[in-house]
This record gives sequence, structure tokens and C-alpha cells, in this order.
Amino acid sequence: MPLRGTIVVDENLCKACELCIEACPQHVIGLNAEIITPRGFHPAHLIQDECTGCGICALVCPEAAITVYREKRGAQG
Amino acid sequence: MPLRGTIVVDENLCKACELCIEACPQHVIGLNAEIITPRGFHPAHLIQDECTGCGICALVCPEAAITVYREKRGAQG
Amino acid sequence: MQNETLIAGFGGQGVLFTGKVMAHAAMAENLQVTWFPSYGPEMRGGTANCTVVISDQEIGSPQVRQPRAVIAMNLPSLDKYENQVAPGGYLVINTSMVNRKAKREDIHVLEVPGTELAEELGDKRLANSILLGALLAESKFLKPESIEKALEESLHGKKHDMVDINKKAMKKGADYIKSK
Amino acid sequence: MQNETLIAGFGGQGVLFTGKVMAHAAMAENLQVTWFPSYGPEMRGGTANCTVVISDQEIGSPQVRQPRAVIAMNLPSLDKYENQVAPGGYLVINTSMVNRKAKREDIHVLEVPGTELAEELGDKRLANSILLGALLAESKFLKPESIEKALEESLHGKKHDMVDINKKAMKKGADYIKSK
Amino acid sequence: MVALDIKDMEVVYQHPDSLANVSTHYCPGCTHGIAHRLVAEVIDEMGLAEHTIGVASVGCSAFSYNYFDFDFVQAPHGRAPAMATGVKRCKPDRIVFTYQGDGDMISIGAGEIIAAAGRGENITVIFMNNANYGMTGGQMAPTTLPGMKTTSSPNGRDVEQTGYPILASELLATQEGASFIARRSLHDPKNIRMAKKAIRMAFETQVRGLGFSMVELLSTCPTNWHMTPANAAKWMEEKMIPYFPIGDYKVHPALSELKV
Amino acid sequence: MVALDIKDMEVVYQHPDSLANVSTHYCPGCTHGIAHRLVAEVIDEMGLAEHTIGVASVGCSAFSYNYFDFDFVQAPHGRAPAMATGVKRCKPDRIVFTYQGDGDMISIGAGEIIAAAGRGENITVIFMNNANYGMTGGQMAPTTLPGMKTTSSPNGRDVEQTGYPILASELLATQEGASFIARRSLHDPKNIRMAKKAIRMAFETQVRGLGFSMVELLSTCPTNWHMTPANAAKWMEEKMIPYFPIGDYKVHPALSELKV
Amino acid sequence: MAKELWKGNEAFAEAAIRAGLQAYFGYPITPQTEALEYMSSRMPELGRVFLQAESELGAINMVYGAACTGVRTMTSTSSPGTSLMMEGLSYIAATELPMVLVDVVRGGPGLGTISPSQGDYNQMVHGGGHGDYYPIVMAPAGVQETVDIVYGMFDLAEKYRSIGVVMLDGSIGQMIEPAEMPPMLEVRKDIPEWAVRGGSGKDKRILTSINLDPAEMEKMNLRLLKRWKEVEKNEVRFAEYYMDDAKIAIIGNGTAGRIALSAVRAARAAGIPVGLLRPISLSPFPVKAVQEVAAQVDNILVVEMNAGMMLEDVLKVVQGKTSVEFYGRIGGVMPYPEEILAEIQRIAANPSPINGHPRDLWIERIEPVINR
Amino acid sequence: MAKELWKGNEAFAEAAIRAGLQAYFGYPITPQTEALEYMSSRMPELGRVFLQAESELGAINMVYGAACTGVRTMTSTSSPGTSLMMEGLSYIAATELPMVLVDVVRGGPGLGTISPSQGDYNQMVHGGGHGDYYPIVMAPAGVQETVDIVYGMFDLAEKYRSIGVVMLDGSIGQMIEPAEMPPMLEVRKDIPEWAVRGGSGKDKRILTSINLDPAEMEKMNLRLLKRWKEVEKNEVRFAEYYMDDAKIAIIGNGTAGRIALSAVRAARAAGIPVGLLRPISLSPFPVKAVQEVAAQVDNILVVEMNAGMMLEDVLKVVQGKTSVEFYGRIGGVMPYPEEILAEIQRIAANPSPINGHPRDLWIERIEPVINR
Ligand SMILES: Cc1ncc(C[n+]2csc(CCOP(=O)(O)OP(=O)(O)O)c2C)c(N)n1
Ligand SMILES: Cc1ncc(C[n+]2csc(CCOP(=O)(O)OP(=O)(O)O)c2C)c(N)n1
Ligand code: SF4
Ligand code: SF4
Ligand code: SF4
Ligand code: SF4
Repeated sequence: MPLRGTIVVDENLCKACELCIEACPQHVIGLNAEIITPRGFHPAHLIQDECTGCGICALVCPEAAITVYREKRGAQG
Repeated sequence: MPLRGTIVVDENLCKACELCIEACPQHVIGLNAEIITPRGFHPAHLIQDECTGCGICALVCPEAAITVYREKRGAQG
Repeated sequence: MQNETLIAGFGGQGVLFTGKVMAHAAMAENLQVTWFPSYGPEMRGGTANCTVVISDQEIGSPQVRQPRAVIAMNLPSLDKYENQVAPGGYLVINTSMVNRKAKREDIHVLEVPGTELAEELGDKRLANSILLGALLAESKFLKPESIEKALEESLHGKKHDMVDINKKAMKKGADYIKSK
Repeated sequence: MQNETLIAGFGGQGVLFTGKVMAHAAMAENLQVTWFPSYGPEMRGGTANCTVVISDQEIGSPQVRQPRAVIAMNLPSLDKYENQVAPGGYLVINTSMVNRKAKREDIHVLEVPGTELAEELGDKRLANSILLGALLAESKFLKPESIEKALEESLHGKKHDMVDINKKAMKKGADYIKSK
Repeated sequence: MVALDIKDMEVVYQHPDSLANVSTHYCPGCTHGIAHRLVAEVIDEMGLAEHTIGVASVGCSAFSYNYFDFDFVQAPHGRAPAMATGVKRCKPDRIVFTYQGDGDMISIGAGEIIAAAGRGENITVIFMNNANYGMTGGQMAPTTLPGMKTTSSPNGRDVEQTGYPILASELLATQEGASFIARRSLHDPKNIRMAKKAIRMAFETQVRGLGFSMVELLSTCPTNWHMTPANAAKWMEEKMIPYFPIGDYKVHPALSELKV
Repeated sequence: MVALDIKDMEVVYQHPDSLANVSTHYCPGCTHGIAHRLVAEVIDEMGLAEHTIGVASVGCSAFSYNYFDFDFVQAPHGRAPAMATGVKRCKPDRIVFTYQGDGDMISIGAGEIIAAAGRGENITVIFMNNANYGMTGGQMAPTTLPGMKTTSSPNGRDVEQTGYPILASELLATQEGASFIARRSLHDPKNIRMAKKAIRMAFETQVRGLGFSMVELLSTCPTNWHMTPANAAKWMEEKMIPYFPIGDYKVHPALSELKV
Repeated sequence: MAKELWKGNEAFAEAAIRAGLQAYFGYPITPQTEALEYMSSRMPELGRVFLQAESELGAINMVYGAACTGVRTMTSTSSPGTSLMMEGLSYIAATELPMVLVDVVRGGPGLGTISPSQGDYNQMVHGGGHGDYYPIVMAPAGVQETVDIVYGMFDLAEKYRSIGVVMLDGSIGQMIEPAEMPPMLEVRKDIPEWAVRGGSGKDKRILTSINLDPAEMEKMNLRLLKRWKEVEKNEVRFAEYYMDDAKIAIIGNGTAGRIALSAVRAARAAGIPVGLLRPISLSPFPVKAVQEVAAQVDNILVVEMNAGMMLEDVLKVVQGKTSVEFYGRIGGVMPYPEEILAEIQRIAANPSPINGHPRDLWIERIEPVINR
Repeated sequence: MAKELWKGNEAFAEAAIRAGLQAYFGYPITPQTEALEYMSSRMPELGRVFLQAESELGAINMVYGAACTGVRTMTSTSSPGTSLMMEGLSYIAATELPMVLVDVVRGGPGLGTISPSQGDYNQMVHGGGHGDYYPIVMAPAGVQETVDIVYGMFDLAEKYRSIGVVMLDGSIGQMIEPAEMPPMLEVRKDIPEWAVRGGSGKDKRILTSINLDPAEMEKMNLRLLKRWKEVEKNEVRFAEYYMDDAKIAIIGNGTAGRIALSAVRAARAAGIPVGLLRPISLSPFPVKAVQEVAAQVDNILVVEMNAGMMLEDVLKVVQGKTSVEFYGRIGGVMPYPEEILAEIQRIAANPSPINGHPRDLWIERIEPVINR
């Protein structure tokens, strides 16, 4: 079982470019239509819990808006 | 017997750089100490008559000061 | 006679276009007109605005401190321009993008859920025309015929398909405000 | 007190150097001095000149229309500057490079076969010092001691060897003109 | 979703220290942001934040001094290499880099970049090649692809009239003074990782005093390309990279052993 | 000497028509004069005198408009390629060439030459590389050899501080728009003959509309090198040519058949 | 031709084309870029020369080359770009070539803002390039005027073999107004007798700006100067509003002038006898008009979008004959009519001559406004 | 220190070095090149920065970068080179950085001549770069004055965070005169609190000239302007000769001023009560001194080596209080004292106020001379 992870998107930074959504190998990111940022965007957020904390979303994010967390090795299983 | 030739140096143009003197395979060019041009140079001239009209002096002359003449083929021998 | 309309919103909400439609309409009425944008480097997600001055004589300043009308397409625009509306003037608010009421009481406040009404027409980018329709219905700055002509002129080529739907949007805005 | 000397000749004849020697000498006498060259792009075979103004007060113009003295190292310089010598002034001609007489009669004409005399000293590039020696012997613009000091100061380093021979040249020029 | 408490988790990735925590003015999806992040990460990893002076240029990145969290100066259009030279010569123990767009560096600033490379100026250049002038609204750049439409080549770039894209890496690699020249792309995770390594190499070149280093980063401009960011990335892969091959164009021998 | 009457002889060489019969301001032995002559000969041989517009630059050759006997304009320092572009675009059926020194073309004018080459501008550039700034009295140029003394590198060019000579032919040959790029020398009869052929090729390139052509001519500056003209030629052969190899750096396929 | 809506930048581009423009060279810069973009589609369509240069240096030197061939040619740019053109402009002036430059001015100095400004007044009017030379400089205040001035500028440039500058405040370049386009002129086919076109021997032509002989250079300078005297005599342009009975005069050009017009109207409505002189030609400066105004009114208020550059020219002309005051906004800020109205009211309330330099007094008044 | 003979160009280079110059960037151009050459040997010798730039654009931007680090830095060039520096100068002014520029002026416009001229007066004094900015400009008339002014200019530049320009007529750069060099100052070790030097977080420093918000840009502009007012108050320099009882005043700067001195002496010898005001600071202009002269004399004669650029500033100051005439030589020609003497004699013979613009009357007088 892969490590489990999660991401936190900084809503002040995210511009809803969807690059993380495209890049996420787990397809677990989406835009949050509920929120509209001061600059008029619906920011990205996790929409499912299969995030592995692989960090690919952060790698492609032009706004450095994503912080990626992963279970500690020891904490697993 | 090689063709014979001669050169005429335009004294208004020659600047006594001696490049023709260096280049002449026949060593027949020299500066004319008798003449001083308006710009203060002793111009080049033929000092011996073994000029073959090869044109090398004209090729290296930066002032295009040299006209080269050669016997016509027919006129030879 | 002179009136000034400032139109403001996010880039992409069509504020510059709406101003141009007004300019065309003013020309159709043989009036003088000056359209003046806030211009900036190409940046998305910023705000855009333009001022349209319509007059029957040579126009002086292309921008005014107190326009007769303001169309606020979003909250930052409302925050920024509400105070500037000339006393007795018009403030048109796109309530779909704004979560507060106007504060001024000395002006005509026209609240129009532009984006929602536009969505009813199938394209939320029509909100600008809806708000303009509402403004003109109340302010009478320009005649409806001139605006229709203006739409024909400003939407040419491939965009000509959009004329009718924009006309509809103008009318929908006008109807909405009259019905209130 | 003010005097001006214009020195002119082919590039390479040392006219700028001669002017500098005069400037050093003027300093040695606690006089004001300005050395001013005609300057141009680096081109050989052209002419060069400089003007040295010596005065006991702040110097105004660095060049004058009618210098007190002209040293003409060659024919073009004579042709160009003869007319400019101030009436009663000095015209020093390097007769070795000039095939005509001076035309002016209202000035002191000093004819010196500079290049030939220099060749007698073994270096035709000394003609400038010979002509300067002649001028100063007649004009008394500067004292011989100051000039000797000046030569020491302007020929330093590797060129210091040249001091004595230049002194000799100056003297030769002075003697020549006195003997005439 | 299963609740995961981030307190118990380790941080795999976070906003680099050398990147200020502010929203940029870049368009959504613009890879200028990625380049900024990579540079900031490298500066952090090398511990250089207190020793670096950046030189911003004129283009969309004119304001990058607001986004990096260390000293910055801002140069006239195209002149960043000259300005950086002035900084570096007076502060030889500081790390000095320019951040320039393609219009800036290889159109108006071609003279300055060639001179800096020729001098072997010990600076680093981050060169953002997005095949157009972003800031002014998408005009043709020297790097615009043949046939590509821009606001100043409305019928597509006509090579008969306007010639061919300038290959800056190839060009500068001809200079003896240039010690590290590489081209990378920012369009997918793999290439972004490679780009970061090249940026690291470039700064290592400078730290070692080896002379001029440049990383050309192929970048998207979704706004002026009139594409979504994702489509822009695809277009980059299909159209731009074939024209601008990824690779190392010059690597000083003293760097060849270096693993980054 | 034996009297030969030139009336009976044939003229093997004479002053080319396209060279005005005036004394130049060049120093004795300066190879600018040779380059002028070769260009004039080529123009004459191709019958182009009535169809050519030259663009002089700033340097010792600033006054070359006085020496060529056809239309000329004179450009600001380094900007001759831009000015030539303006001329050529408005007179596309005319032959337009620039005549530039190394300081002019590859120092202050590097931006303009790169852009012209990149555009494949259909002009010809005669590039006089004499390893220094002649006109202003012999300062260091980008082409000055390492260790070479000039009036602004009094202790010899220090590569640590000032980098390496810029190799202009190699640099421009990287541009797709460049169709003919060659380097020649003017220091002896053989090389002068080769230089003339290259100049001919360059003009043929333009006549055929093939785009940008440049001939780099290694030139002596006896005055500022502080050598006799003959010694300058030797120095050229021994020192300069090894650094700046003679050769063709780019030849458009359409030219490869051409015999000149 | 009927009026159509035109954006200032596109309008001047089209006007130039209709004036027979044959070659345009430019480089993008806000707030001028629309002109370049417009040219990039229209010029090739008409078979004329358009080229985006590598830089403003490139552009001005391409124009220089094109002008040498005798064609109608121009460039356009904005403030930092004009600074880069200074060397080229000085060369072009010295070579006595006609050309047109449109400078769409933004707030400086430095990279500054892209907002409208009149901060290039000195650079253009008093010559930012080296040496004595004299460009014609006009500053229109609206789109129609821009069209008319650009259209006519080519004739002026050719008549006087001079640089013709049209200085547009960024605001004029960006605004849209109705304008009537002048008729499309035929592109000139003949070649002026001084232009290069390929020729040798007696037909050889040279165009250069260098002359190492100062005496020759002085002759050339005098020629330029005398030609300039002709321009001064013939080409002064200005507009006047409400001046007949005015006791206070505003002097302002371009956008500042038209904003002042709004203020003047408001002041007139309030019974203040104020008028407006709007210089259109800044170089040559409308000396006589300003002198007449100075003789008529008690107070002059110069209004600019800079720190008082034209003010200095007004002061020079007025020669103390009447009291001159100043109001300006700087660095890219456009004044509102209300601000100028307040100035008029202040002056009307106290028309006595001021004591001190108008700029100093203005600094005192404006400082609290700016640093608010 | 004793006096030594110095060539103007080398003298100012040495003076700058003694003032603690840390970084010089330049590009060769006649008649300034000796300075660059001098720097190329002296600066490395002292372990300081010398770099020959790729161009004047490169040089000014290297200076820009160097100035950002807080060091004493300078460049020198001549007229066409200064035109190329206009953009950079405007940026440096906007970034509020100290630097020194020496412009050794030659005859323009264009490539022109290399002979001495004062044709850059407008470019330097009235700002050839875009936007409102205010360089300090001084014009020495001899080698010693050049040394003293350059030596002090770094302090001024730093005090006002401003550009300090020393404008040398080509003649001053090329002449040799005795001069005493000031003592060698230690190179500054501390870093000004605004300079970049590597720092992050709270210590981060930014130096930029852009501010898209016009309100912020306006604040910056006001700051520059107010600083300039201080300069105007404190830094005026001029020299007067024979003015005590003068009824005619010559006003001329630099070489023109010292040539006029010769003429003034000759005129005094002939009994004409003439004096000389020689402005040294051209910006700030010696307004009060000129006003006082205007109050004292019946006639002013402005003498320049251009077509009357400073003349315009004099006319502005004099405000018609006295008759102003002009004499100039242009395009690289230096007047002889005799020419100015003739002008003085003419005026002394007929001191009545002139009728017309002084430039126009001068053109009439000079035309036959020039076209002779
Ligand atoms: C001298 C000058 N010319 C032009 C401009 C206008 N300008 C600003 S940004 C820019 C183009 C930038 O394009 P690029 O360098 O490719 O960077 P990008 O915006 O694409 O990142 C231009 C031309 C300027 N500011 N200064
Ligand atoms: C803008 C500008 N900068 C500098 C100069 C001075 N200048 C004249 S010629 C020259 C150098 C020319 O050297 P190069 O191009 O190598 O030609 P060469 O004289 O050696 O033939 C310079 C720097 C100038 N005229 N204009
Ligand atoms: S990549 Fe970054 S900016 Fe783009 S949507 Fe994802 S979190 Fe937002
Ligand atoms: S090569 Fe020419 S210039 Fe030189 S000496 Fe011979 S003839 Fe004279
Ligand atoms: S215009 Fe292009 S380069 Fe500029 S921020 Fe937007 S996407 Fe990025
Ligand atoms: S200085 Fe050099 S390049 Fe110039 S003319 Fe003399 S020898 Fe030739």
C-alpha cells in the first residue's frame, strides 16, 4: 500500500490554472467552485483521498501554492 | 624568357608603406628618396628593369596606387 | 449636456466592450464621445475599467472625478468607485458578484443580478450587456435604437452572431430594472 | 605679459613635444601656461599643431588668431600660418622642408635649416628642438635654464637619454640664429 | 475523505524560503512562476540567500524583485547583463544572476549578452524563452516559431521577411567565455526536474568562479498563445522543443564531475 | 633601365573604376585600402556600380564613402546593419552592403548584426577585424588577442578580466538566416586573392536573394600595432590567424556549385 | 468620409498610411504597441514595408536608412524608447532627412509607469540628442487632431528636411474617439534629388552626418538653423477657447489642455472670466500667441503633466509681463478638471501677482496632495 | 602638493581616483579617450574596478549596477556617447543613485566633428532622458577647475543621491595646464543603507525605477524635485571677472567663458567697462548672479559654442530687464578673442537695446562669416 499524503493549497496564491489537476497521477485534485478568491479564482483543492503525497502537483504549480504532506514511514501500516 | 612588364605608381596615392617592395618577387621596387609627396612621403618606383608585370605589387598595394603593364604576348621575343 | 459612465470589473467581464458599445451609440446620435480605459500590462485576474464621456460639445477631460454613472461588475469595483458617483447619479451593481449593499443614499442604486440573468440566456459573459441595459433604461443616456445600431457596428465579422443575444441581454436588463 | 607660440608640422616631427617642453619651462618660471593641440583621429601623414600660451595671469583663450610666434616645420604649415603671426612677432621656418622664402616683412623671420642641422647631430628628429632653440634665443620668451629643466622633466624614464642631445640641439639652433 | 492530520505528517514540499509569500501578477499557468520557484529552491539549497543579488529585466518578470526574498535590482530593457556586470565587479563575492525574457535577452539585449558571455563574466543568466513578448501583449520575438501567429505577425511569422528563430544557447555556446550553457523546458514534471538541475549547475559554475553560465528555459505563455495552461504545455512539447532542442550546449570541464 | 613604352603594353592591373581616385586618410600599409580595392573590383566585375548602396560605419573606415565611387550612407557606430536594413527594405533591387570594423560590428553593434543575420537580411557585410579600435588610437577590441597590449589593456589583454576574443564568423554561422559566412586574411598575395573570391561569393549571395552574407577580413593596423606594414603582415600570419582560422563557416547549398 | 471610432494609436497609424507612409519600423512598448500591431497587418496588406526591429536603436536606424532612400518613413515608441533613439535622431537631423516619430509618452523617469504623462517635453522640445538641432514637435489633444497632425507631418518633415515629432500623451494613444480619416494618398514614386538609389561617378550621392572640418560642420549647422527659422515663421499652431474677454488664461497642451477646457467651462459657468490657450506646436513654440495672452490677462496658469517644463518656456516668453502660476501632476498622474477648477477659483479670488517661482509655490500646494 | 602639467582628460581621471572612485566603466570616443586609457592603467594598479564596456549603453548600465552596490562610480564619454546613455541616466535618476558622468563635448549633431563644442548644453542641462529628473551639471573652464569639480562631484552626487555631470568642452579635455592634484582619499568601506549587498527577509533591499502605480510614481517624482530644490539652494557656482564697475557683461561658460576673458581684458585695455560672468554650475543655473548682473549693466552678451542654448536660460532670468545679445560659433568651431572683442566694441559703440531676438540678429551677423 502506498504511503498516504495530502496537500494544502494556499488560496491566496492559487490561480486555478489546473496544471496540478492535469499532472496529478491520482486524479485527486479539482477546483473548488464554492470559493472565489479576491482575484476572482476558484482555487484548487483535494477532491478525493487517494493522494500519495508524491509532490508532482507542487512540482508543476507555478504559484508555489501547494504544500505537500506525507505520512511518516513509521506511521504506516 | 618571362614576359617583361613595368609599373607606374601614382605619386598622389602612394604612402610609402613598402608592402609592394616586400612582395615583389623580382625585388625591383624601391622608394624614391628624390621625391617628397605633398603628404610627406617618398613614393615607390621601379628601381630595376626585371619587372615581369606579374601584378603582385598591385595586389598588395593598399592605395591601389600601382598600374601594372605587361608586354603583349605577340610583342614578345 | 454631458454624462460620464465608468464601467469596472475583472478582466474578461467585457467592461471595455460595453464602453465601446456606448461610444458607438453616442456616435449614432451625433454626439461627441470619448472612451478612455485604464490600461496596463497584459495581466490576467486584474481589474479593468473604462470611462465613457458623452457630450454635445467638444469633450474636455477624458476622465472625471465624479462620473454620472458607475457600473460595478464585481466587489472590488464597487468598493473602489461607489464613492465617486456624482450626487444624483447612477450606481449599477452586479449583485451576482457582490455580497453587500450600496452605502450611498444620494444616488440611484440599480441592483441587477447580472451574471445570473446572463446565465439564464446561456452565457454568463453577457452580464455586462444586462447591466448596461439596466443603466440606460433608467438614465436615458442613450436611446435603445442607438444601442442596437451600436451593437451591429461593434460586433462584426465572426462576432456578428452575437448581436442578437446581446440585444436580448440589454432588454433583459432593462426589463429587470423596470420591473423592480 | 603674454606670448603665444604656434608650432606646426607633419605628424612625427615632434611639434606636440616641443610645445610640452615650452609648457614645462613656463612652469619652471612660475608662469601660467596652456598647451592646446589640434587633435584628430589617429591618422598618419597628416599635419599636427599646438599652441602654447604663456602668461603671468590667468590665461583666457587657449588659441589666438595672431600668435606672437609660429614655428613652421614644413611647407604646408608655412603656407597656412605665415599670415597669422602677430605684427612684430616671430616666424621660424624649417628651411630644410620648405622651398620658399617668407612673404611677410613686418615680422622677424628666422630661417633655420632644422632638419639638416639635426642630421649633423645624428638624428633628424631633433629639428624641432633646433627650431625652438632659435626662437627662444631671439624672442626670449623663456630662459635657457628653464628649458633645460623642462627637458629633464619631459623626458623621463627610458627617454631620459635624450635630454642631453636635445639640449645640444637647442643650443645649436640658438647658435645658428645668433651667428646669422 | 479520510481525515489525515497534517500534524502527524512530514512535509514533502513547501513554499521555498527565498520566494516571498505573495501573489504574483503572472497569468494563471504561466511558467515564469515555476522558474521562480526553481531558482528559489536552488538558492535555498545552496544557502545563498544572504549572498545573492538578482537583476530583474523588463518583461513580465520585471517585478520578480517582489517575488524573490533577497536583494534585487531592476535593469532597463535588455541591459541586465551589463547591470549585473556592474554589480558583480563591485561585489565579486556575491552571487549575481539576471532573469530575462527572450525579447529582453536576445532581441534588444543581444549586444549585452554576447559581450557578457564573451568576457566570461562570472554571472548566471536565467533566460525565459516563451517565443513571444508577453508583457506587451504577445508580439513576435526573435524566438517566435516560423508560421506562429502573434499580434505583430498576424499572418504567422514569415521567414522570408523576419527570418528564423534565434537559437540563443547555440549562439552563446560558441563563446569561449561561456562555461555552462543548457536548454531545458518547464512543461512537465520530468523536464521541470531537469531544469532545476541545470539551474543548480549554473549557480555552481558561478560559485566556482568559472565564468558565464546561462540556462535557457522553454516557457509557456498561455495568455498570448491563447491556450489553456495544459494545452500550452502540450504545444510546447510538440512544437517548441523540436525547434529548440533540450540539452547541454557547453559544460566547462571543471563541471563534468559535478553531480547535482 | 631598358625603356619600355607603356603604349605598346597591355594593362595588367589598374585602379578599379569603383574606387575614387583620391588619397585616403588611412595610415601607410593599412589593409583597409586592400579591402576597399577588392570590394571595388568585385562591384566592377559584377557590373553593380549603378546598383549599389554602401553603408559606412564608424571607425577608420567612416570616410569610406569618399573612396568608393557609388552611393553611400554613413551609419552611427555599430548600427550599420540596421541602417542597411532600412535601405534594403526600401530598395530591394539594390545591392546593399555595410563596411564595419570589429569594434563597430561585434562590440557596440553586436545586437544589430545578430538581428540582421537572424532575419536573414539580404545584405552583405564586409567585416574588418584588425584586433583593435584603430580610429580612436588602438584600444582593446572584443577581437584583441589574449595578452595583446593596447592602449586600454596596457598590460596585455587579461582573459580573467576581459574574456576571450569574440569569434564573429563562428558566432554568426549559428544563425539559420546567415547564408554565406567566411573568414579571410589580407596579409599576403595568396590570401588577398582568396579574400576577393569570398567577397565575390558574398555579393553573389545577395544578388541571388539568399539572405545574409558576411566576409570577415583579418586586417593589419600597423600604426596601433606599432609595427611596420611588413611586420604587421607577419604578425598576422603568426599570431592572428591561428586564433581566427581562415575558412568558410557557412555556405548556402545554392552557392556550393558557384565558381568565382 | 464619415467619422468612425478610432483608438488614438491605431488612428495615427492609419493616418500615416494614408499620408503615403512607405516604411514603418518599430518596437513594442506600452502605451504605443497598438500602433505597431496595426502597422504589422496594414502595411504588408498594402505592399509596403513593415518591420519589427530588434530594439528602438534598431528601429531608428532602420528609419535612418529608409529615409536615406527618400521614402516616407516613421517609427513610434514611448518614453524609454525615445531615450534610446536620441543618438539616431541627432544623426538624422544632421543628415537633413525627413522622418516622423510618434512618442506616446508615459510617466518617467526610468521604467516608471505606463500611465499618461508629458514628461518628455524637454527631451523632445529642447533636444535630447547631442548638438544643435531642431525637430518640429506637435502635441495633439484628441484623436481627430492626432490624425490631422500626423497626416500633415510628413509634408512638413519633407518641406524642411526635418524630424517631425508627434508627442501624444499616453492617454491620447489609448482613448477612442470618433475621427474622420483623410483620403488615401498615392505612395510617392519619384526619388528626391538628395536620396541614395544606386549611382556612380557624377551621379554618386552621399548621405552622412560627419565632417571633421569644423568650418564645414558650422555651415551645416547654420543651414539647419536657418531652415528652423523658416519653421518658426510658418508652422506655429495653437487653439484658443474663451479667450475673448478672459482675464485669466490657462496654458496647457495635449491632455492637460483638454482637461483644462473642462475646468474653464466650469469656471465660466461660475462667472470667472477665464480662457484657454492650447499650444499645438510645442516646437516652434507659439511665442506670439503667448505674448498676446500675457498682454491681455492678469494671470496665467500653466497646466502640465510634468513638473513644469513648458512652464519655463512660458516664463521666458512672458518676461514678467503678467503673473504666471503653475499646476502639474507628475510621474503618470492625470489631473482631474476639479483640481484645475480649484486653481482657477483660487486665482480668481486673489489675482495679485505671485511672489516667488511658480514651481516653488506649486510644490507647496501639491505636496500635501501627493503625500496624502 | 606641487603643480604638475596635466592633460584635461587625464587630470579628471586622476582627480576621480583621488576622490575614491571605486569603479570606472567606459568606451573609447574622441576627444575623451585619454581618460579611459588612463583609467585602464591606474585603476587595476590600485586594485579598483576598470572595465571597457561593449558600448556606451553597456557602460552606463554597468555604472547603474555598480552604483546600486553603493560604490563611487563613474563613466566618461563624448556627445554621441551621451545620447546613448539617455535611457540609463533616466533610470539612474529614478532609482536615486549617485554617479558621475564626464561628457567631453564635441561638435554635433550626428557624428559631427571631434572639435570642441558646447552643443550638449540642452541635452545635459534640460534633460535628454525621458521624464522629470535633474542632474547636477558643472562646466569648468580649465584643467585645475576640472580637477576640483570632479573631485567634489562625488560628494555632491552622494549628498543628493543624484547624477553629477561634468561637461567639458573638448578643448578642456585636450589641453595641458598646470594643476595641483588634491590628496588621495581612502576608498569608502561602508555600504550606504540603501545599497544592495546580499540580504534577505527583513534585510532585503530592492533598487528599481518602475512603479506601475502612478500615485507612488508621483511621490518618487516629488522626492526628486524637492531634493533638487535643495541643490538649487546650495550648489550654485560661478566666477566673476571685472564686474565691479561693468556696464556691459559677457556671460559665457567653459571655454567660451575663458576666451571671453581674453576679449574682456583687451576691451578693458581700450577703456570699455566690460565684465564677465562665467557660470560654473549650469544646473543649478546661477539665477541670482545673472539677475544681479542684469540689474547692473546696460547690455549682456552671451557667448557660447552652440547656437544659443544657455542664451535661452539667460533670457528667462533677465526677463527683459536689460538688453541681451548673443555671439556663438557652432558645429565645433571655437571663437577667437578678437571676435568677441569686436562684439564688445560694437555694443560699446551702440549700447541701445536691441530690437528682435538676439539669436536672429546674431544669425544675420554671423552668416557672412560662416559662409565666407
Ligand atoms: C526600451 C524599452 N523598449 C520597450 C519596452 C516595452 N517592453 C516591456 S516588456 C517588453 C517585452 C518583454 O518580452 P520578453 O523579454 O520576451 O519577456 P516576457 O514578457 O515574454 O516574459 C517590451 C518590449 C520597454 N519597457 N523599454
Ligand atoms: C557612439 C559612439 N561611440 C564611440 C565612438 C568613437 N569611435 C569612433 S571609431 C571607434 C572604434 C572603431 O574601431 P573599429 O570598429 O574596430 O574600426 P577600426 O577603426 O579599427 O577600423 C570608436 C569607439 C563613436 N563615434 N560613437
Ligand atoms: S497548479 Fe497551483 S496555481 Fe495551478 S491550480 Fe494547482 S494549486 Fe492552483
Ligand atoms: S604598396 Fe602601394 S602605397 Fe605601399 S609603397 Fe607600394 S605603391 Fe606605395
Ligand atoms: S503574458 Fe505570458 S509570460 Fe506574461 S505572465 Fe502572462 S502567461 Fe506569463
Ligand atoms: S589606425 Fe589602423 S586601421 Fe586605422 S587607418 Fe591606421 S592602420 Fe588602418
